[in-house]
Amino acid sequence: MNLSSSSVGATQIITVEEARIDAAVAIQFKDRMREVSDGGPARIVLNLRNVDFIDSSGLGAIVAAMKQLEDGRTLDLCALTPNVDKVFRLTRMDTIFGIFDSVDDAVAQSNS
Amino acid sequence: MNLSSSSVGATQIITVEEARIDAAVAIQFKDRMREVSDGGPARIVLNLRNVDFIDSSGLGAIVAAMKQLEDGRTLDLCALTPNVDKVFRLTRMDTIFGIFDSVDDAVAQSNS
Amino acid sequence: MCDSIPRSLLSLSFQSTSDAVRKTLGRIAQAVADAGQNPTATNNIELAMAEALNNVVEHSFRDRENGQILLSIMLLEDSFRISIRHDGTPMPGLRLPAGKPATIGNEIANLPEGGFGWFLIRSLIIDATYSHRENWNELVLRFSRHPAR
Amino acid sequence: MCDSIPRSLLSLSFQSTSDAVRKTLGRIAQAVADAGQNPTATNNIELAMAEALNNVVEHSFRDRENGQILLSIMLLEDSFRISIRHDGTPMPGLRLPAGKPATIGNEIANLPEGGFGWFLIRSLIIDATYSHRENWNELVLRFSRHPAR
Ligand SMILES: Nc1ncnc2c1ncn2[C@@H]1O[C@H](COP(=O)(O)OP(=O)(O)O)[C@@H](O)[C@H]1O
Ligand SMILES: Nc1ncnc2c1ncn2[C@@H]1O[C@H](COP(=O)(O)OP(=O)(O)O)[C@@H](O)[C@H]1O
Repeated sequence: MNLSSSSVGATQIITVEEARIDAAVAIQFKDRMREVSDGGPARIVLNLRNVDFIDSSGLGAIVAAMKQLEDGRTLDLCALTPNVDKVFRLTRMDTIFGIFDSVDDAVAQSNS
Repeated sequence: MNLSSSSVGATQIITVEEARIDAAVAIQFKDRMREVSDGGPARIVLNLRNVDFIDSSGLGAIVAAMKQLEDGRTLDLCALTPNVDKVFRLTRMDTIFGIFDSVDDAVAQSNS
Repeated sequence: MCDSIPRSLLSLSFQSTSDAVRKTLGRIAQAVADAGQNPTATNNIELAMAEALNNVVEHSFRDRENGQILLSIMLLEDSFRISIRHDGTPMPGLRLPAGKPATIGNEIANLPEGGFGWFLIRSLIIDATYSHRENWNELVLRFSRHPAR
Repeated sequence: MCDSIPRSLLSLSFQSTSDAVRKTLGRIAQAVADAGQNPTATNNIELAMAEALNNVVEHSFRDRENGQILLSIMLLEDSFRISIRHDGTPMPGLRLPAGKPATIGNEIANLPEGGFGWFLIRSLIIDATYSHRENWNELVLRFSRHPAR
Protein backbone atom coordinates (compact mmCIF):
# COMPACT_ATOMS: atom_id res chain seq x y z
CA MET A 1 0.00 0.00 0.00
CA ASN A 2 1.87 3.06 -1.26
CA LEU A 3 0.92 6.54 -0.22
CA SER A 4 2.80 9.68 -1.18
CA SER A 5 2.57 12.98 0.60
CA SER A 6 3.18 16.61 -0.28
CA SER A 7 2.23 19.98 1.19
CA VAL A 8 0.54 22.95 -0.45
CA GLY A 9 0.49 25.86 1.97
CA ALA A 10 -0.96 24.56 5.23
CA THR A 11 -2.62 21.55 3.58
CA GLN A 12 -1.13 18.06 3.44
CA ILE A 13 -1.99 16.21 0.22
CA ILE A 14 -1.84 12.42 0.59
CA THR A 15 -2.02 10.59 -2.73
CA VAL A 16 -2.96 6.91 -2.88
CA GLU A 17 -0.54 5.27 -5.31
CA GLU A 18 -2.63 2.14 -5.81
CA ALA A 19 -5.52 1.23 -8.10
CA ARG A 20 -7.53 -0.48 -5.35
CA ILE A 21 -8.49 0.15 -1.73
CA ASP A 22 -10.11 -3.18 -0.91
CA ALA A 23 -10.33 -5.80 1.84
CA ALA A 24 -6.81 -7.06 0.99
CA VAL A 25 -5.20 -3.72 1.89
CA ALA A 26 -7.70 -2.00 4.20
CA ILE A 27 -5.75 -2.52 7.44
CA GLN A 28 -2.46 -1.56 5.79
CA PHE A 29 -4.11 1.55 4.38
CA LYS A 30 -5.29 2.66 7.81
CA ASP A 31 -1.85 2.06 9.36
CA ARG A 32 0.00 3.85 6.55
CA MET A 33 -2.40 6.80 6.84
CA ARG A 34 -1.55 7.08 10.53
CA GLU A 35 2.19 7.08 9.80
CA VAL A 36 1.98 9.55 6.94
CA SER A 37 -0.35 11.98 8.70
CA ASP A 38 1.41 11.84 12.07
CA GLY A 39 2.47 15.28 13.23
CA GLY A 40 1.20 16.95 10.06
CA PRO A 41 -0.97 20.05 9.62
CA ALA A 42 -4.62 20.37 10.64
CA ARG A 43 -6.01 19.77 7.17
CA ILE A 44 -5.41 16.66 5.09
CA VAL A 45 -6.69 16.10 1.57
CA LEU A 46 -6.72 12.51 0.35
CA ASN A 47 -6.15 12.41 -3.41
CA LEU A 48 -7.95 9.37 -4.86
CA ARG A 49 -7.12 10.06 -8.52
CA ASN A 50 -5.36 6.71 -9.01
CA VAL A 51 -7.99 4.56 -7.30
CA ASP A 52 -10.44 2.87 -9.64
CA PHE A 53 -11.92 0.33 -7.22
CA ILE A 54 -13.04 0.60 -3.62
CA ASP A 55 -15.20 -1.81 -1.59
CA SER A 56 -16.89 -1.37 1.79
CA SER A 57 -13.71 -2.45 3.60
CA GLY A 58 -11.80 0.29 1.81
CA LEU A 59 -14.54 2.78 2.60
CA GLY A 60 -14.38 1.69 6.25
CA ALA A 61 -10.61 2.19 6.22
CA ILE A 62 -10.99 5.78 4.99
CA VAL A 63 -13.56 6.45 7.73
CA ALA A 64 -11.19 4.86 10.27
CA ALA A 65 -8.35 7.06 8.99
CA MET A 66 -10.49 10.12 9.66
CA LYS A 67 -11.55 8.90 13.11
CA GLN A 68 -7.96 8.24 14.22
CA LEU A 69 -6.93 11.87 13.57
CA GLU A 70 -6.43 14.08 16.60
CA ASP A 71 -9.23 16.49 17.51
CA GLY A 72 -9.35 19.53 15.26
CA ARG A 73 -7.80 17.80 12.24
CA THR A 74 -9.92 17.20 9.13
CA LEU A 75 -9.75 14.79 6.21
CA ASP A 76 -11.20 15.88 2.87
CA LEU A 77 -11.23 13.88 -0.36
CA CYS A 78 -10.51 14.82 -3.96
CA ALA A 79 -10.38 13.47 -7.50
CA LEU A 80 -12.77 10.55 -7.02
CA THR A 81 -13.07 8.38 -10.11
CA PRO A 82 -16.62 7.32 -11.08
CA ASN A 83 -16.47 3.86 -9.43
CA VAL A 84 -15.20 5.35 -6.17
CA ASP A 85 -17.64 8.24 -6.25
CA LYS A 86 -20.48 5.75 -6.65
CA VAL A 87 -19.62 3.92 -3.41
CA PHE A 88 -19.61 7.20 -1.45
CA ARG A 89 -22.99 8.15 -2.98
CA LEU A 90 -24.69 4.77 -2.46
CA THR A 91 -23.63 4.59 1.20
CA ARG A 92 -24.44 8.29 1.76
CA MET A 93 -20.88 8.77 3.03
CA ASP A 94 -20.76 11.70 0.59
CA THR A 95 -22.46 13.72 3.34
CA ILE A 96 -19.59 13.14 5.77
CA PHE A 97 -16.53 14.14 3.79
CA GLY A 98 -15.69 17.34 1.99
CA ILE A 99 -15.34 16.12 -1.60
CA PHE A 100 -13.51 18.18 -4.25
CA ASP A 101 -13.05 17.62 -7.97
CA SER A 102 -9.28 18.07 -7.91
CA VAL A 103 -6.30 18.84 -5.68
CA ASP A 104 -6.45 22.42 -6.94
CA ASP A 105 -10.10 22.82 -5.96
CA ALA A 106 -9.42 21.32 -2.53
CA VAL A 107 -6.50 23.65 -1.92
CA ALA A 108 -8.41 26.71 -3.18
CA GLN A 109 -11.11 25.91 -0.64
CA SER A 110 -8.68 26.07 2.29
CA ASN A 111 -7.57 29.54 1.23
CA SER A 112 -11.07 30.94 1.02
CA MET B 1 -36.51 25.42 -21.23
CA ASN B 2 -33.55 26.45 -23.36
CA LEU B 3 -31.47 23.91 -25.21
CA SER B 4 -28.65 24.74 -27.58
CA SER B 5 -27.25 22.43 -30.20
CA SER B 6 -23.98 22.08 -32.08
CA SER B 7 -22.25 19.36 -34.08
CA VAL B 8 -18.80 17.90 -33.71
CA GLY B 9 -18.12 15.51 -36.56
CA ALA B 10 -21.05 13.12 -36.72
CA THR B 11 -22.13 13.82 -33.13
CA GLN B 12 -24.84 16.27 -32.13
CA ILE B 13 -24.12 18.01 -28.82
CA ILE B 14 -27.25 19.29 -27.07
CA THR B 15 -26.50 21.59 -24.14
CA VAL B 16 -29.11 22.27 -21.47
CA GLU B 17 -29.04 26.01 -20.81
CA GLU B 18 -30.92 25.80 -17.52
CA ALA B 19 -29.88 25.15 -13.92
CA ARG B 20 -32.73 22.73 -13.20
CA ILE B 21 -34.48 19.84 -14.92
CA ASP B 22 -37.37 19.35 -12.54
CA ALA B 23 -41.11 18.63 -12.47
CA ALA B 24 -41.87 22.21 -13.58
CA VAL B 25 -40.06 21.76 -16.91
CA ALA B 26 -39.98 17.99 -17.49
CA ILE B 27 -42.63 17.91 -20.23
CA GLN B 28 -41.18 20.96 -21.96
CA PHE B 29 -37.73 19.36 -21.83
CA LYS B 30 -38.96 16.21 -23.53
CA ASP B 31 -40.74 18.21 -26.25
CA ARG B 32 -37.77 20.51 -26.87
CA MET B 33 -35.48 17.48 -27.10
CA ARG B 34 -37.69 16.02 -29.80
CA GLU B 35 -37.61 19.26 -31.80
CA VAL B 36 -33.87 19.77 -31.45
CA SER B 37 -32.91 16.18 -32.22
CA ASP B 38 -35.34 15.75 -35.11
CA GLY B 39 -33.55 14.71 -38.28
CA GLY B 40 -30.13 14.86 -36.63
CA PRO B 41 -27.27 12.35 -36.68
CA ALA B 42 -27.34 8.92 -35.06
CA ARG B 43 -25.45 9.94 -31.96
CA ILE B 44 -26.55 12.63 -29.53
CA VAL B 45 -24.59 13.75 -26.48
CA LEU B 46 -26.55 15.67 -23.86
CA ASN B 47 -24.28 18.16 -22.12
CA LEU B 48 -25.48 18.66 -18.52
CA ARG B 49 -22.71 21.04 -17.43
CA ASN B 50 -25.12 23.84 -16.48
CA VAL B 51 -27.58 21.67 -14.57
CA ASP B 52 -27.15 21.66 -10.81
CA PHE B 53 -30.48 20.12 -9.82
CA ILE B 54 -32.47 17.23 -11.20
CA ASP B 55 -35.38 15.34 -9.63
CA SER B 56 -37.05 12.07 -10.63
CA SER B 57 -39.35 13.91 -13.07
CA GLY B 58 -36.29 15.36 -14.79
CA LEU B 59 -34.64 11.96 -14.82
CA GLY B 60 -37.81 10.48 -16.32
CA ALA B 61 -37.79 13.20 -18.98
CA ILE B 62 -34.23 12.29 -20.02
CA VAL B 63 -35.22 8.62 -20.22
CA ALA B 64 -38.29 9.61 -22.27
CA ALA B 65 -36.07 11.68 -24.59
CA MET B 66 -33.97 8.59 -25.23
CA LYS B 67 -37.01 6.37 -25.79
CA GLN B 68 -38.55 8.73 -28.34
CA LEU B 69 -35.47 8.59 -30.61
CA GLU B 70 -35.76 6.54 -33.79
CA ASP B 71 -34.24 3.05 -33.77
CA GLY B 72 -30.48 3.11 -34.11
CA ARG B 73 -30.00 6.53 -32.52
CA THR B 74 -28.27 6.80 -29.13
CA LEU B 75 -28.26 9.36 -26.34
CA ASP B 76 -25.15 9.68 -24.17
CA LEU B 77 -24.61 12.13 -21.31
CA CYS B 78 -21.66 14.28 -20.32
CA ALA B 79 -20.43 16.78 -17.72
CA LEU B 80 -22.73 15.72 -14.90
CA THR B 81 -22.38 17.96 -11.84
CA PRO B 82 -22.23 16.16 -8.46
CA ASN B 83 -25.94 16.62 -7.60
CA VAL B 84 -27.00 15.29 -10.99
CA ASP B 85 -24.50 12.44 -10.94
CA LYS B 86 -25.88 11.37 -7.55
CA VAL B 87 -29.43 10.95 -8.89
CA PHE B 88 -28.17 8.73 -11.73
CA ARG B 89 -26.17 6.63 -9.24
CA LEU B 90 -28.90 6.26 -6.63
CA THR B 91 -31.48 5.15 -9.20
CA ARG B 92 -28.93 2.93 -10.99
CA MET B 93 -29.73 4.77 -14.23
CA ASP B 94 -25.95 5.14 -14.55
CA THR B 95 -26.00 1.63 -16.05
CA ILE B 96 -28.29 2.70 -18.91
CA PHE B 97 -26.54 5.74 -20.33
CA GLY B 98 -23.02 6.20 -21.60
CA ILE B 99 -21.69 8.87 -19.21
CA PHE B 100 -18.62 10.97 -20.06
CA ASP B 101 -16.71 13.54 -18.02
CA SER B 102 -16.78 16.20 -20.72
CA VAL B 103 -17.90 16.98 -24.25
CA ASP B 104 -14.34 16.29 -25.40
CA ASP B 105 -14.32 12.83 -23.80
CA ALA B 106 -17.71 12.03 -25.30
CA VAL B 107 -16.60 13.10 -28.78
CA ALA B 108 -13.30 11.25 -28.53
CA GLN B 109 -15.27 8.08 -27.77
CA SER B 110 -17.27 8.28 -30.98
CA ASN B 111 -14.07 8.49 -33.01
CA SER B 112 -12.53 5.43 -31.42
CA MET C 1 -24.61 31.89 20.11
CA CYS C 2 -28.15 31.51 21.43
CA ASP C 3 -29.00 28.24 19.74
CA SER C 4 -32.27 27.20 21.33
CA ILE C 5 -33.34 23.77 20.13
CA PRO C 6 -35.92 22.76 18.95
CA ARG C 7 -36.28 25.84 16.81
CA SER C 8 -38.62 26.64 13.91
CA LEU C 9 -36.63 27.41 10.74
CA LEU C 10 -39.42 27.96 8.25
CA SER C 11 -43.18 27.87 8.13
CA LEU C 12 -45.13 28.73 4.98
CA SER C 13 -48.01 27.79 2.74
CA PHE C 14 -48.14 27.69 -1.04
CA GLN C 15 -50.32 26.60 -3.95
CA SER C 16 -50.33 23.16 -5.53
CA THR C 17 -48.33 24.00 -8.68
CA SER C 18 -44.92 22.81 -9.77
CA ASP C 19 -43.73 26.42 -10.02
CA ALA C 20 -44.68 27.09 -6.40
CA VAL C 21 -42.91 23.84 -5.40
CA ARG C 22 -39.77 25.04 -7.16
CA LYS C 23 -39.81 28.34 -5.25
CA THR C 24 -40.47 26.55 -1.98
CA LEU C 25 -37.53 24.20 -2.58
CA GLY C 26 -35.27 27.22 -2.89
CA ARG C 27 -36.45 28.46 0.50
CA ILE C 28 -36.02 25.03 2.09
CA ALA C 29 -32.47 24.69 0.77
CA GLN C 30 -31.63 28.19 1.98
CA ALA C 31 -33.05 27.53 5.46
CA VAL C 32 -31.18 24.28 6.05
CA ALA C 33 -27.93 25.64 4.59
CA ASP C 34 -28.26 28.67 6.90
CA ALA C 35 -28.64 26.21 9.78
CA GLY C 36 -25.18 24.83 8.89
CA GLN C 37 -25.99 21.85 6.67
CA ASN C 38 -23.20 21.04 4.20
CA PRO C 39 -23.91 21.42 0.46
CA THR C 40 -24.21 17.70 -0.38
CA ALA C 41 -26.58 17.06 2.52
CA THR C 42 -28.55 20.22 1.66
CA ASN C 43 -29.06 18.90 -1.86
CA ASN C 44 -30.21 15.56 -0.41
CA ILE C 45 -32.94 17.37 1.52
CA GLU C 46 -33.93 19.47 -1.50
CA LEU C 47 -34.14 16.32 -3.62
CA ALA C 48 -36.29 14.34 -1.17
CA MET C 49 -38.55 17.34 -0.63
CA ALA C 50 -38.91 17.81 -4.41
CA GLU C 51 -40.14 14.23 -4.66
CA ALA C 52 -42.53 14.54 -1.71
CA LEU C 53 -43.97 17.91 -2.80
CA ASN C 54 -44.30 17.04 -6.48
CA ASN C 55 -46.19 13.90 -5.44
CA VAL C 56 -48.67 16.07 -3.56
CA VAL C 57 -49.16 18.30 -6.62
CA GLU C 58 -49.48 15.38 -9.05
CA HIS C 59 -51.25 12.71 -7.01
CA SER C 60 -53.09 14.46 -4.16
CA PHE C 61 -54.26 17.47 -6.18
CA ARG C 62 -54.00 15.84 -9.66
CA ASP C 63 -52.56 19.07 -10.99
CA ARG C 64 -55.48 21.19 -9.80
CA GLU C 65 -53.83 24.51 -8.98
CA ASN C 66 -56.08 25.57 -6.11
CA GLY C 67 -54.79 23.22 -3.40
CA GLN C 68 -52.92 24.67 -0.42
CA ILE C 69 -49.85 22.99 1.01
CA LEU C 70 -48.46 23.85 4.45
CA LEU C 71 -44.83 23.30 5.18
CA SER C 72 -42.75 23.68 8.33
CA ILE C 73 -39.15 22.88 9.25
CA MET C 74 -38.00 22.31 12.82
CA LEU C 75 -34.35 22.16 13.73
CA LEU C 76 -33.69 19.46 16.35
CA GLU C 77 -30.44 18.48 18.00
CA ASP C 78 -29.41 15.85 15.43
CA SER C 79 -32.00 16.28 12.71
CA PHE C 80 -34.33 18.41 10.64
CA ARG C 81 -38.02 17.56 11.00
CA ILE C 82 -40.03 18.66 7.97
CA SER C 83 -43.81 18.49 7.96
CA ILE C 84 -46.04 18.69 4.85
CA ARG C 85 -49.79 19.12 5.38
CA HIS C 86 -52.66 19.36 2.90
CA ASP C 87 -56.31 18.33 2.48
CA GLY C 88 -56.01 16.65 -0.92
CA THR C 89 -56.46 12.98 -1.78
CA PRO C 90 -54.81 10.76 0.82
CA MET C 91 -52.08 8.18 0.15
CA PRO C 92 -53.47 4.93 -1.33
CA GLY C 93 -54.34 2.62 1.58
CA LEU C 94 -53.47 5.48 3.98
CA ARG C 95 -49.93 4.09 3.98
CA LEU C 96 -46.57 5.29 2.77
CA PRO C 97 -45.54 3.85 -0.62
CA ALA C 98 -42.95 1.07 -0.30
CA GLY C 99 -40.37 2.82 -2.43
CA LYS C 100 -38.96 -0.29 -4.08
CA PRO C 101 -36.26 0.46 -6.60
CA ALA C 102 -37.84 0.61 -10.07
CA THR C 103 -36.79 -2.40 -12.14
CA ILE C 104 -34.40 -1.44 -14.89
CA GLY C 105 -34.31 -4.12 -17.52
CA ASN C 106 -32.09 -3.89 -20.54
CA GLU C 107 -34.71 -3.00 -23.13
CA ILE C 108 -34.60 0.73 -23.78
CA ALA C 109 -38.27 0.70 -24.83
CA ASN C 110 -39.27 -0.67 -21.42
CA LEU C 111 -37.22 1.66 -19.23
CA PRO C 112 -39.23 3.22 -16.39
CA GLU C 113 -39.87 6.98 -16.69
CA GLY C 114 -41.27 7.27 -13.18
CA GLY C 115 -41.69 5.47 -9.90
CA PHE C 116 -38.36 6.62 -8.48
CA GLY C 117 -39.85 9.18 -6.11
CA TRP C 118 -40.36 7.17 -2.95
CA PHE C 119 -37.25 5.11 -3.57
CA LEU C 120 -35.20 8.33 -3.56
CA ILE C 121 -37.04 9.69 -0.51
CA ARG C 122 -36.36 6.51 1.48
CA SER C 123 -32.72 6.62 0.40
CA LEU C 124 -32.23 10.08 1.80
CA ILE C 125 -34.24 10.30 5.04
CA ILE C 126 -33.86 8.99 8.58
CA ASP C 127 -37.55 8.07 8.66
CA ALA C 128 -41.03 9.09 7.48
CA THR C 129 -44.41 9.07 9.17
CA TYR C 130 -47.77 9.66 7.56
CA SER C 131 -51.10 10.40 9.21
CA HIS C 132 -54.56 11.18 7.91
CA ARG C 133 -57.11 12.86 10.22
CA GLU C 134 -60.31 14.79 9.48
CA ASN C 135 -59.45 15.19 5.79
CA TRP C 136 -55.95 16.43 6.56
CA ASN C 137 -52.84 14.55 5.52
CA GLU C 138 -49.52 15.04 7.27
CA LEU C 139 -46.24 13.63 6.08
CA VAL C 140 -43.25 14.14 8.37
CA LEU C 141 -39.75 13.48 7.02
CA ARG C 142 -36.64 13.54 9.21
CA PHE C 143 -33.14 14.20 7.91
CA SER C 144 -29.77 13.91 9.67
CA ARG C 145 -27.85 17.08 10.36
CA HIS C 146 -24.50 17.12 8.60
CA PRO C 147 -22.69 20.30 9.52
CA ALA C 148 -20.28 21.94 7.10
CA ARG C 149 -16.86 22.11 8.66
CA MET D 1 -22.79 -15.62 -33.66
CA CYS D 2 -23.60 -18.89 -31.87
CA ASP D 3 -24.87 -17.42 -28.63
CA SER D 4 -26.37 -20.39 -26.83
CA ILE D 5 -28.09 -19.34 -23.66
CA PRO D 6 -27.85 -20.30 -20.82
CA ARG D 7 -24.09 -20.53 -21.11
CA SER D 8 -21.39 -21.01 -18.46
CA LEU D 9 -18.97 -18.06 -18.45
CA LEU D 10 -16.68 -19.03 -15.58
CA SER D 11 -16.29 -21.81 -13.07
CA LEU D 12 -13.43 -21.88 -10.57
CA SER D 13 -12.44 -22.54 -6.99
CA PHE D 14 -10.07 -20.55 -4.80
CA GLN D 15 -8.81 -20.27 -1.24
CA SER D 16 -10.44 -18.19 1.49
CA THR D 17 -7.98 -15.27 1.47
CA SER D 18 -8.51 -11.66 0.53
CA ASP D 19 -5.72 -11.90 -2.05
CA ALA D 20 -7.43 -14.81 -3.78
CA VAL D 21 -10.71 -12.87 -3.70
CA ARG D 22 -8.99 -9.95 -5.40
CA LYS D 23 -7.69 -12.18 -8.19
CA THR D 24 -11.10 -13.80 -8.59
CA LEU D 25 -12.78 -10.41 -8.86
CA GLY D 26 -10.49 -9.59 -11.78
CA ARG D 27 -11.61 -12.76 -13.53
CA ILE D 28 -15.29 -12.07 -12.81
CA ALA D 29 -15.05 -8.52 -14.20
CA GLN D 30 -13.25 -9.80 -17.30
CA ALA D 31 -15.82 -12.52 -17.91
CA VAL D 32 -18.87 -10.24 -17.67
CA ALA D 33 -17.21 -7.48 -19.71
CA ASP D 34 -16.36 -10.05 -22.39
CA ALA D 35 -20.05 -11.01 -22.36
CA GLY D 36 -20.86 -7.42 -23.36
CA GLN D 37 -21.64 -5.77 -20.00
CA ASN D 38 -20.93 -2.02 -20.01
CA PRO D 39 -18.18 -0.67 -17.71
CA THR D 40 -20.45 0.88 -15.05
CA ALA D 41 -22.56 -2.26 -14.76
CA THR D 42 -19.41 -4.42 -14.75
CA ASN D 43 -18.10 -2.45 -11.78
CA ASN D 44 -21.47 -2.91 -10.04
CA ILE D 45 -21.05 -6.69 -10.33
CA GLU D 46 -17.42 -6.56 -9.19
CA LEU D 47 -18.44 -4.45 -6.18
CA ALA D 48 -21.32 -6.71 -5.08
CA MET D 49 -19.14 -9.79 -5.56
CA ALA D 50 -16.34 -8.18 -3.52
CA GLU D 51 -18.79 -7.72 -0.66
CA ALA D 52 -20.20 -11.25 -0.91
CA LEU D 53 -16.80 -12.96 -1.21
CA ASN D 54 -15.06 -10.91 1.48
CA ASN D 55 -17.93 -11.78 3.81
CA VAL D 56 -17.25 -15.46 3.21
CA VAL D 57 -13.54 -14.99 3.97
CA GLU D 58 -14.18 -12.88 7.07
CA HIS D 59 -17.34 -14.37 8.55
CA SER D 60 -17.65 -17.94 7.23
CA PHE D 61 -13.95 -18.82 7.46
CA ARG D 62 -12.99 -16.16 10.05
CA ASP D 63 -9.82 -15.48 8.11
CA ARG D 64 -8.68 -19.11 8.17
CA GLU D 65 -6.85 -19.49 4.88
CA ASN D 66 -7.67 -23.11 4.17
CA GLY D 67 -11.30 -22.77 3.14
CA GLN D 68 -12.31 -23.47 -0.44
CA ILE D 69 -14.79 -21.30 -2.28
CA LEU D 70 -16.48 -22.40 -5.51
CA LEU D 71 -17.72 -19.83 -7.93
CA SER D 72 -19.65 -20.08 -11.19
CA ILE D 73 -21.20 -17.57 -13.55
CA MET D 74 -24.03 -18.41 -15.92
CA LEU D 75 -25.11 -16.07 -18.69
CA LEU D 76 -28.90 -16.03 -19.06
CA GLU D 77 -31.04 -14.08 -21.51
CA ASP D 78 -31.49 -10.96 -19.35
CA SER D 79 -29.16 -11.63 -16.44
CA PHE D 80 -25.97 -13.04 -14.97
CA ARG D 81 -26.49 -15.74 -12.34
CA ILE D 82 -23.52 -16.02 -10.01
CA SER D 83 -23.26 -18.85 -7.49
CA ILE D 84 -20.90 -18.94 -4.48
CA ARG D 85 -20.55 -22.24 -2.61
CA HIS D 86 -18.50 -23.16 0.46
CA ASP D 87 -18.65 -25.36 3.57
CA GLY D 88 -17.79 -22.69 6.15
CA THR D 89 -19.98 -21.25 8.91
CA PRO D 90 -23.50 -20.59 7.63
CA MET D 91 -25.31 -17.27 7.66
CA PRO D 92 -26.70 -16.35 11.10
CA GLY D 93 -30.23 -17.78 11.33
CA LEU D 94 -29.67 -19.42 7.92
CA ARG D 95 -31.07 -16.24 6.42
CA LEU D 96 -29.72 -13.45 4.26
CA PRO D 97 -28.74 -10.32 6.23
CA ALA D 98 -31.31 -7.53 5.91
CA GLY D 99 -28.84 -5.04 4.51
CA LYS D 100 -30.30 -1.97 6.18
CA PRO D 101 -28.38 1.20 5.43
CA ALA D 102 -25.89 1.81 8.26
CA THR D 103 -26.97 4.81 10.32
CA ILE D 104 -24.71 7.76 9.76
CA GLY D 105 -25.07 10.23 12.59
CA ASN D 106 -23.19 13.48 12.69
CA GLU D 107 -20.59 12.55 15.30
CA ILE D 108 -17.35 11.66 13.56
CA ALA D 109 -16.35 9.44 16.49
CA ASN D 110 -19.48 7.32 16.02
CA LEU D 111 -19.31 6.87 12.25
CA PRO D 112 -19.73 3.26 11.13
CA GLU D 113 -16.62 1.58 9.67
CA GLY D 114 -18.50 -1.49 8.48
CA GLY D 115 -21.94 -2.95 7.95
CA PHE D 116 -22.29 -1.57 4.42
CA GLY D 117 -21.72 -4.92 2.70
CA TRP D 118 -25.23 -6.28 2.39
CA PHE D 119 -26.69 -2.84 1.86
CA LEU D 120 -24.46 -2.44 -1.20
CA ILE D 121 -25.21 -5.97 -2.43
CA ARG D 122 -28.96 -5.40 -2.23
CA SER D 123 -28.54 -2.07 -4.02
CA LEU D 124 -26.85 -3.70 -6.98
CA ILE D 125 -28.56 -7.06 -7.58
CA ILE D 126 -31.86 -8.20 -9.05
CA ASP D 127 -32.26 -10.74 -6.23
CA ALA D 128 -30.39 -13.11 -3.93
CA THR D 129 -31.16 -16.62 -2.68
CA TYR D 130 -29.35 -18.50 0.04
CA SER D 131 -29.52 -22.19 0.86
CA HIS D 132 -27.76 -24.43 3.37
CA ARG D 133 -27.68 -28.20 2.82
CA GLU D 134 -25.41 -30.94 4.22
CA ASN D 135 -22.85 -28.42 5.45
CA TRP D 136 -22.76 -26.62 2.13
CA ASN D 137 -23.82 -23.01 1.74
CA GLU D 138 -24.88 -21.60 -1.59
CA LEU D 139 -25.52 -17.96 -2.28
CA VAL D 140 -26.89 -17.10 -5.72
CA LEU D 141 -26.88 -13.48 -6.86
CA ARG D 142 -28.53 -12.31 -10.07
CA PHE D 143 -27.55 -9.17 -11.96
CA SER D 144 -29.23 -7.44 -14.91
CA ARG D 145 -27.44 -7.48 -18.23
CA HIS D 146 -26.62 -3.98 -19.45
CA PRO D 147 -24.98 -4.21 -22.83
CA ALA D 148 -22.42 -1.66 -23.93
CA ARG D 149 -23.62 0.05 -27.08
N1 LIG E 1 -48.87 12.56 -1.90
C1 LIG E 1 -49.46 11.50 -2.46
N2 LIG E 1 -50.80 11.38 -2.48
C2 LIG E 1 -51.38 10.31 -3.03
N3 LIG E 1 -50.72 9.30 -3.60
C3 LIG E 1 -49.38 9.35 -3.62
C4 LIG E 1 -48.69 10.43 -3.05
N4 LIG E 1 -47.37 10.20 -3.20
C5 LIG E 1 -47.25 9.03 -3.84
N5 LIG E 1 -48.45 8.50 -4.10
C6 LIG E 1 -48.69 7.20 -4.75
O1 LIG E 1 -47.50 6.40 -4.62
C7 LIG E 1 -46.99 6.00 -5.90
C8 LIG E 1 -45.44 5.97 -5.86
O2 LIG E 1 -44.92 7.26 -5.76
P1 LIG E 1 -43.49 7.57 -6.39
O3 LIG E 1 -42.51 6.57 -5.90
O4 LIG E 1 -43.16 9.00 -6.08
O5 LIG E 1 -43.64 7.37 -7.96
P2 LIG E 1 -44.36 8.30 -9.07
O6 LIG E 1 -44.90 9.51 -8.40
O7 LIG E 1 -43.23 8.64 -10.01
O8 LIG E 1 -45.39 7.39 -9.67
C9 LIG E 1 -47.58 7.01 -6.88
O9 LIG E 1 -47.69 6.51 -8.18
C10 LIG E 1 -48.95 7.32 -6.25
O10 LIG E 1 -49.90 6.32 -6.60
N1 LIG F 1 -20.93 -15.25 4.35
C1 LIG F 1 -21.34 -15.02 5.62
N2 LIG F 1 -21.29 -15.98 6.53
C2 LIG F 1 -21.69 -15.76 7.78
N3 LIG F 1 -22.16 -14.58 8.22
C3 LIG F 1 -22.25 -13.57 7.37
C4 LIG F 1 -21.84 -13.73 6.02
N4 LIG F 1 -22.05 -12.55 5.39
C5 LIG F 1 -22.54 -11.70 6.30
N5 LIG F 1 -22.67 -12.30 7.50
C6 LIG F 1 -23.21 -11.66 8.71
O1 LIG F 1 -24.02 -10.55 8.31
C7 LIG F 1 -23.57 -9.32 8.89
C8 LIG F 1 -23.77 -8.16 7.93
O2 LIG F 1 -22.89 -8.26 6.83
P1 LIG F 1 -22.38 -6.96 6.08
O3 LIG F 1 -23.56 -6.12 5.72
O4 LIG F 1 -21.52 -7.39 4.93
O5 LIG F 1 -21.52 -6.15 7.13
P2 LIG F 1 -20.05 -6.42 7.69
O6 LIG F 1 -19.51 -7.65 7.04
O7 LIG F 1 -19.30 -5.19 7.30
O8 LIG F 1 -20.26 -6.56 9.16
C9 LIG F 1 -22.11 -9.60 9.26
O9 LIG F 1 -21.66 -8.80 10.31
C10 LIG F 1 -22.16 -11.09 9.62
O10 LIG F 1 -22.58 -11.26 10.96
